[in-house]
Amino acid sequence: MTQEPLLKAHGLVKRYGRVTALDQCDFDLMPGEILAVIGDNGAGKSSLIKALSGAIQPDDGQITLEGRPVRFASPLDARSHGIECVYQTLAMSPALSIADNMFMGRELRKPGIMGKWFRKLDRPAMEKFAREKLTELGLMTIQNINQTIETLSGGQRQGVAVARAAAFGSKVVILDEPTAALGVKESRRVLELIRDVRSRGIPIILISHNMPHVFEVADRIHIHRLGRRLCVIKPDDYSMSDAVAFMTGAKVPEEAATAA
Amino acid sequence: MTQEPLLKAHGLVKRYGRVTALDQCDFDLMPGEILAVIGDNGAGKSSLIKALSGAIQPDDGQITLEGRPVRFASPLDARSHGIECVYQTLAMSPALSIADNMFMGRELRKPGIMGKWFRKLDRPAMEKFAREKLTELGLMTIQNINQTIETLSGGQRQGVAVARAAAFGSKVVILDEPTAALGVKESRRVLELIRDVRSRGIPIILISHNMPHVFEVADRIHIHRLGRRLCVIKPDDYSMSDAVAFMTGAKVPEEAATAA
Amino acid sequence: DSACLITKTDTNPFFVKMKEGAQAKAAELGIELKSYAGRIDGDHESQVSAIEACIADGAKGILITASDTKAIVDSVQAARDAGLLVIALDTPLDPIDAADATFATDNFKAGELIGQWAKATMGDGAESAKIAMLDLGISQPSVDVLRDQGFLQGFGIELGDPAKWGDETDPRIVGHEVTSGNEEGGLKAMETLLAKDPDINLVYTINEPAAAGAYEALKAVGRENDVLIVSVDGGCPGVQNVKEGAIGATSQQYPLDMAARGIEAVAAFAKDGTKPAPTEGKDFVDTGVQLVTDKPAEGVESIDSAKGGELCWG
Amino acid sequence: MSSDTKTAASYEEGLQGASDKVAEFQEQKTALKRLQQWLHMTPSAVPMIVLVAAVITFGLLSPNFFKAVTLSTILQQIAIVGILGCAQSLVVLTAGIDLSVGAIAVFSSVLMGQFTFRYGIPAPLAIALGLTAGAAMGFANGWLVARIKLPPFIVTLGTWQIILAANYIYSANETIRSSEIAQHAPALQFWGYSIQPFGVKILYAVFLMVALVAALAYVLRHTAWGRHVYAVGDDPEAAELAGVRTRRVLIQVYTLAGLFCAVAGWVMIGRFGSVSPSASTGQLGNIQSITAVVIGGISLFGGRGSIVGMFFGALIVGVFEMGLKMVGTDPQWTFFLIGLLIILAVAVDQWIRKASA
Amino acid sequence: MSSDTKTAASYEEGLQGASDKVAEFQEQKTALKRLQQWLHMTPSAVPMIVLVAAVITFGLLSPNFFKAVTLSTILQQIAIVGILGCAQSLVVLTAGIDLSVGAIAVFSSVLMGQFTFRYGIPAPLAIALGLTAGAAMGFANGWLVARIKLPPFIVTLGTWQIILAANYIYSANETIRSSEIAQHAPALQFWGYSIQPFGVKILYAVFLMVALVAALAYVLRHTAWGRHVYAVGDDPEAAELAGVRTRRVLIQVYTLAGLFCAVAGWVMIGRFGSVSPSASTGQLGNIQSITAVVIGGISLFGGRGSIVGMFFGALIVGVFEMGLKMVGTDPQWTFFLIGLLIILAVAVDQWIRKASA
Ligand SMILES: Nc1ncnc2c1ncn2[C@@H]1O[C@H](COP(=O)(O)OP(=O)(O)OP(=O)(O)O)[C@@H](O)[C@H]1O
Ligand SMILES: Nc1ncnc2c1ncn2[C@@H]1O[C@H](COP(=O)(O)OP(=O)(O)OP(=O)(O)O)[C@@H](O)[C@H]1O
Ligand SMILES: [Mg+2]
Ligand SMILES: [Mg+2]
Repeated sequence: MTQEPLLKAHGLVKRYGRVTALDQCDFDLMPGEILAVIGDNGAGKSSLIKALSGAIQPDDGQITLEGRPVRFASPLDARSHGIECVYQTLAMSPALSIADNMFMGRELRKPGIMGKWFRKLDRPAMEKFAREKLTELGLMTIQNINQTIETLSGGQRQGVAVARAAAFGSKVVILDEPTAALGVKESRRVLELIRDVRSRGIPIILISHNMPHVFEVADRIHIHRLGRRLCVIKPDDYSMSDAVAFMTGAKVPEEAATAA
Repeated sequence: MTQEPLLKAHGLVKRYGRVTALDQCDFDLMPGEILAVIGDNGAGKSSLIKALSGAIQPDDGQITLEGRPVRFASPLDARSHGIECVYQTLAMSPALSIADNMFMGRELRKPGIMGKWFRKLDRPAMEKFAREKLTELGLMTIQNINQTIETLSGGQRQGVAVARAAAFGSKVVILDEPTAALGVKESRRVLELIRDVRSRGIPIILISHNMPHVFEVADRIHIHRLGRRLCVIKPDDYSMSDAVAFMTGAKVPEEAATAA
Repeated sequence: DSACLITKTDTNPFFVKMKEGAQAKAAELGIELKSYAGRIDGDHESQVSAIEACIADGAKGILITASDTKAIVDSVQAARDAGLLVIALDTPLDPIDAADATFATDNFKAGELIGQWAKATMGDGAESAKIAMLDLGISQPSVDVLRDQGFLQGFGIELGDPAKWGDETDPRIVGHEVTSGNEEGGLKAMETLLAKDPDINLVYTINEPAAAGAYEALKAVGRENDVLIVSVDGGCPGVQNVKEGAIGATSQQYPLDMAARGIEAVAAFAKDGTKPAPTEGKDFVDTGVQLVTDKPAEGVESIDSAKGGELCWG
Repeated sequence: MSSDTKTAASYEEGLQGASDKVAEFQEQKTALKRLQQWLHMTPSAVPMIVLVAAVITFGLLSPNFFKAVTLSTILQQIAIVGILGCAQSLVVLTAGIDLSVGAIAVFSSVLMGQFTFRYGIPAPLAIALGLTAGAAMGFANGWLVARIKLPPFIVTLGTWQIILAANYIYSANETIRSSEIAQHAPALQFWGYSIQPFGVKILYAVFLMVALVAALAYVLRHTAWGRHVYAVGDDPEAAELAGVRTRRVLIQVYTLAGLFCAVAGWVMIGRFGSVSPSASTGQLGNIQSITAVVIGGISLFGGRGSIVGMFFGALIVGVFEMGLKMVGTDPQWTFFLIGLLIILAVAVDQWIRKASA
Repeated sequence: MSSDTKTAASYEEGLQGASDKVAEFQEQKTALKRLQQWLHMTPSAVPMIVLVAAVITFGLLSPNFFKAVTLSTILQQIAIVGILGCAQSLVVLTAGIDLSVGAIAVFSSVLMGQFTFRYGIPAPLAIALGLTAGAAMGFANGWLVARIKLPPFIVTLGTWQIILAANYIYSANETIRSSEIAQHAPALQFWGYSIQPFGVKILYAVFLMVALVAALAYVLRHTAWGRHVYAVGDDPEAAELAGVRTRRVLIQVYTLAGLFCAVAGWVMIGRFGSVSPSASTGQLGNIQSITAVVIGGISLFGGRGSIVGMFFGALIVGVFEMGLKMVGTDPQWTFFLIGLLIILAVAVDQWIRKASA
């Protein structure tokens, strides 16, 4: 392999009281690839990507972005480095509207004096953009763009979160189970969106329990088990059964795979 | 069809401000069957089962259980009629332990004076039971049965909720996307559990976006679209593509199916 | 015609009785009386709103016991400008001519009397007395300061700034504590000071409820008989406590009298515009203060508790 | 080896030609329903209705109530609570509570007065220093809440005591007289001046309060910062994950609240003429402002409500107090009835909201 | 037609022989880490540590502090706050707040006194009636919170004023004197009696407080009802969905809180000797009990914390107040320092918890 990883982690450790969520975990993301992360429930996948996106601070280990060591003190910090993340808990403000949530932290201001001096938000522009992005995802069942998040169905919320990350990610987009609550149609759109984002040259980390989806879109698959990386495989070299067997511990991968 | 439906609803209506979540919706559940409910995000599936389990009061329409009209004022009310439900939001108290959550509202008391007069909880018994149920589901990655819910991973939480409903449902068990956040292994266990429950003679309502799962376990499939029942099909009569086409509006079912 | 009575609070029995006196008189003279009060001691803002309400309501006169004698002056002026008669009750305003008339007791004098009495009663012991000072509140409203400083002056202790308590350096003072002027506060303050110095033998209290609380604390440690408690007010339960020996001496004031005379003045003003004239030689109408004790001391004029019981106010 | 990779998605063929239609439902069009919907969309209208009802009731009960003088008096009486309410609203929107608002106001006013009279600093500078001091006290609150992560209730309970005590100690309980201020430092009394259109006196302070409410309403609704305040109150973790600098927002909110309190302190000098360290706002300002905020429909759990609601909340309390005084109820009965009316006002609010849900 | 039904699950073959092993991680075993873990598991120990530190500090600063008398005085001074704190803890655990606790206590004590002396009802019956009245006031709070769904803060803000005003109106501000009670109705003063082991006086009231705390701790930890209280405070919607009768639990909690307040009222008579409608507890009881609750580590957002923590919280405040007064001189400075120490106590608590996370 000649290319350098874009985002790399080495020896990450994260403990929660007596539970160790990450246990000397390694991680590599190559430029322009779709990397799937799969593993049992509680294997530590979410903890891993939280560490990568600044949402938690690992107890130990290094993260390097484009070869330079980084420490993210907060999600905003990671975001300013171009890393955008959809968390499993979605990170939305329930009482605010869809547009407010999509632009949280990077609101658009009106042009001219109103925006510059009075810092007035450009609501029409924000709403238009939000509506477009949701339409791309096929979330047409949202009847009113000014609905508050708390009135959306579970799947609709997830759609909004995914649309947000895809629209703004510039270097890495991380999706933690983006299709968990989505319908067939909406899931398909998300997969298309993921391919779209990759075609813009941006690599994607996709956590999912849906093997067909994973094998369909992933370039490489990071298999997580008991808080650490078990191996990395290519979907063309292994079958879904193999992957499932590895992640549940039914089979042990050969050395070769681990190095992939 | 000779049998009478166990649980039946007719003309349910539920409005949220300007949004109509249920629009003259009908519903039938036969004794001993697994009925899947599928539909787009926001189609109103969750609203339907919330109405059936007393979590919301419909604005209009009737529900009959075993031929008798019922009105559920609260989830507890429905539960006392033997209807147990796993909500999409899971309904867990984050700061309480797994055992506390599983037995919420039906705690076990110590035998003898301590239990009778001092109403002391029988923690060991509750913990033992909780551990057994979780083990049945294969949720072995839970390291400590006294962990609070808030420290569990998303999938682990869902597993606890499913275990609770399956353990206690006596007449109807309703599962709203029980496998959304679950891994391959855990999902499989849930499907097995669903079959188990049915083999105890208890009918199940399963909401899911996972077509293979639905077609694997369901006896009948209720297709929900735009707040109402579009049709009910048998998995043997139609392919997954047909079902997907119906629920997304790509195809319109023939009259026959609607009557099924 | 209507008049307003604005008291400092309406939870202190002193003001409750003042209100009753005013009401009785008002009913007798056919005047409609509306009463207002601050919410806590020192609350002059509620008093300002009350004055504004009286003006808006077209009252003929206002009787006020000011919570902050300087701060209220502007509002009083506004009321006088609007043609109302304003009478300061109990507490003179600062300056005193800010009100049309003042019917007051001299709170400093009240404190001085019990101070003198305590000094005389203790005799030589006064030199080595250990004094607990149970004051009203940390915001130090003016009555609080006047009674406290009066007592210390009467006892012969050098004052620091007479507009403030707590800055005296005399070692005989064990400490100042605040009581909110009720039994609960008196008890707790006394307990605390006793913990600080168990040999306290003289207790000054801002009013009789605080004194009753202090007495309970002393009783609890078995010292109720060898500690002298002095107080101010002269309410009936207080006088009763003097009779029973719980309180050594108290300075009695006459709120009912003050209020009744205030109402009469407003009635007169409403009729023909006459304003009351001050007591001879003073710039206010002094309604008097008398020491009530059953152990009269040399050189301090006093009445006994039986007499005090006749004059007491509720 | 990848024989099974493509089959899984086969059923998705059904998606071809999927409809993108959005459900359409008939809308209710009766007048009552429309009113309900409007109320639902405009929650700050609810306190307004309670207010109008109260005004009418008192107007019927007391002949003097409907005079312009009475109404302008009410406005000037609530000016201070209204400004403190602005500070309190900001804090409550972030799911906090500020018990120190009144203490900051009183101490700031004392500082302005003492700076002028004790040290001879020119009044405008003394005012600026007082405002800065208020903001600094607010900043201390914010720092403790955001950085040390202490609960706002306990932080401001502590600073309330600290500031109040500092206020008494520093001022030596001395009141500065109105006449002195008028003579030497009239700038301190600026907000006590008034205009008298048609003979009705309206204090500058009233205009200031209205302007502050309007400005805050704009900021909260129409700027990114305002949205962040709501997001922080709604779900601080989500806000942090979504990229809001929650700690910075919190510190800003408390600092701004402190500044507003100091402004209220300045207004107090204008309104009462004098500078008094024992002003009861120090003790009661917090409860009064919280009452206004809650009656105005702002949720104490954060993230919901509007500043305009708070304004009506303050007005409601002002109207009740004045109305009851004019009807001539005894003070204890007034407290009793105000207690009752607080509950009633919120119950009515709740009832209207429920009806429209 | 169902050609695709079975293929989808084909990859699940991989599950055969899946391991059921649970991850095992090395545990930290240093003494410090163990202490941290223990603190993490036993949050009520944190206030205890603060308490011990405070006691030692004051002991060093003031020679009189370590006397048994002083310590027993502190205990008797916090008896009332401790009992009110029990009431407050219950309410706060359900994510509510009860501003009326002090008012209920004072009014109940006045009712007991007046029933006995005004109407000549025998003291034990009067006490029973007073306790019932307290419970009824609590019930009113609970009913408004649970049924009408009003925010607890506003409900109890209203009832606080109502009850306090009713208290003054009903009692006509009349105090019943200690000597009269001792003579005619000693039962009213029951909790003021004491035992004196080794010459140290301990009031019955202190035993009562400890017993109440212990009983509540048991109920909250070891009964279903206790778990429901936590669940309601944690997430009321989830609790309701999970089958807790949230409204019933809320009403019970407030009623019980009212009863506890009435008990505190009875204790007040014993402790103060007399019955006084203007006892400061009416005004300050709420803030004092909330302070104890919060310093004790109970979250104002509900569902987290323990009653034992509240007990230590009350003790901490008691020790600080007594200690400062014994060390310091001026009440204003004492007030200042107590404010500071409240913040410090909670900051230390927070710091220890963070270190152990
Ligand atoms: N805040 C926390 N406190 C304590 N333990 C935690 C916390 N967050 C996660 N854990 C524990 O860490 C482990 C890993 O959790 P994580 O959420 O990373 O799993 P995951 O692989 O994302 O699982 P899932 O697929 O179910 O989302 C789990 O055992 C979980 O119980
Ligand atoms: N509390 C609420 N207030 C307002 N609107 C609501 C509320 N709950 C649901 N809705 C709306 O009702 C519609 C149906 O929601 P529901 O949750 O029943 O959908 P669903 O079929 O379960 O979707 P999903 O598959 O995404 O869970 C949606 O448009 C949603 O926005
Ligand atoms: Mg996860
Ligand atoms: Mg749903």
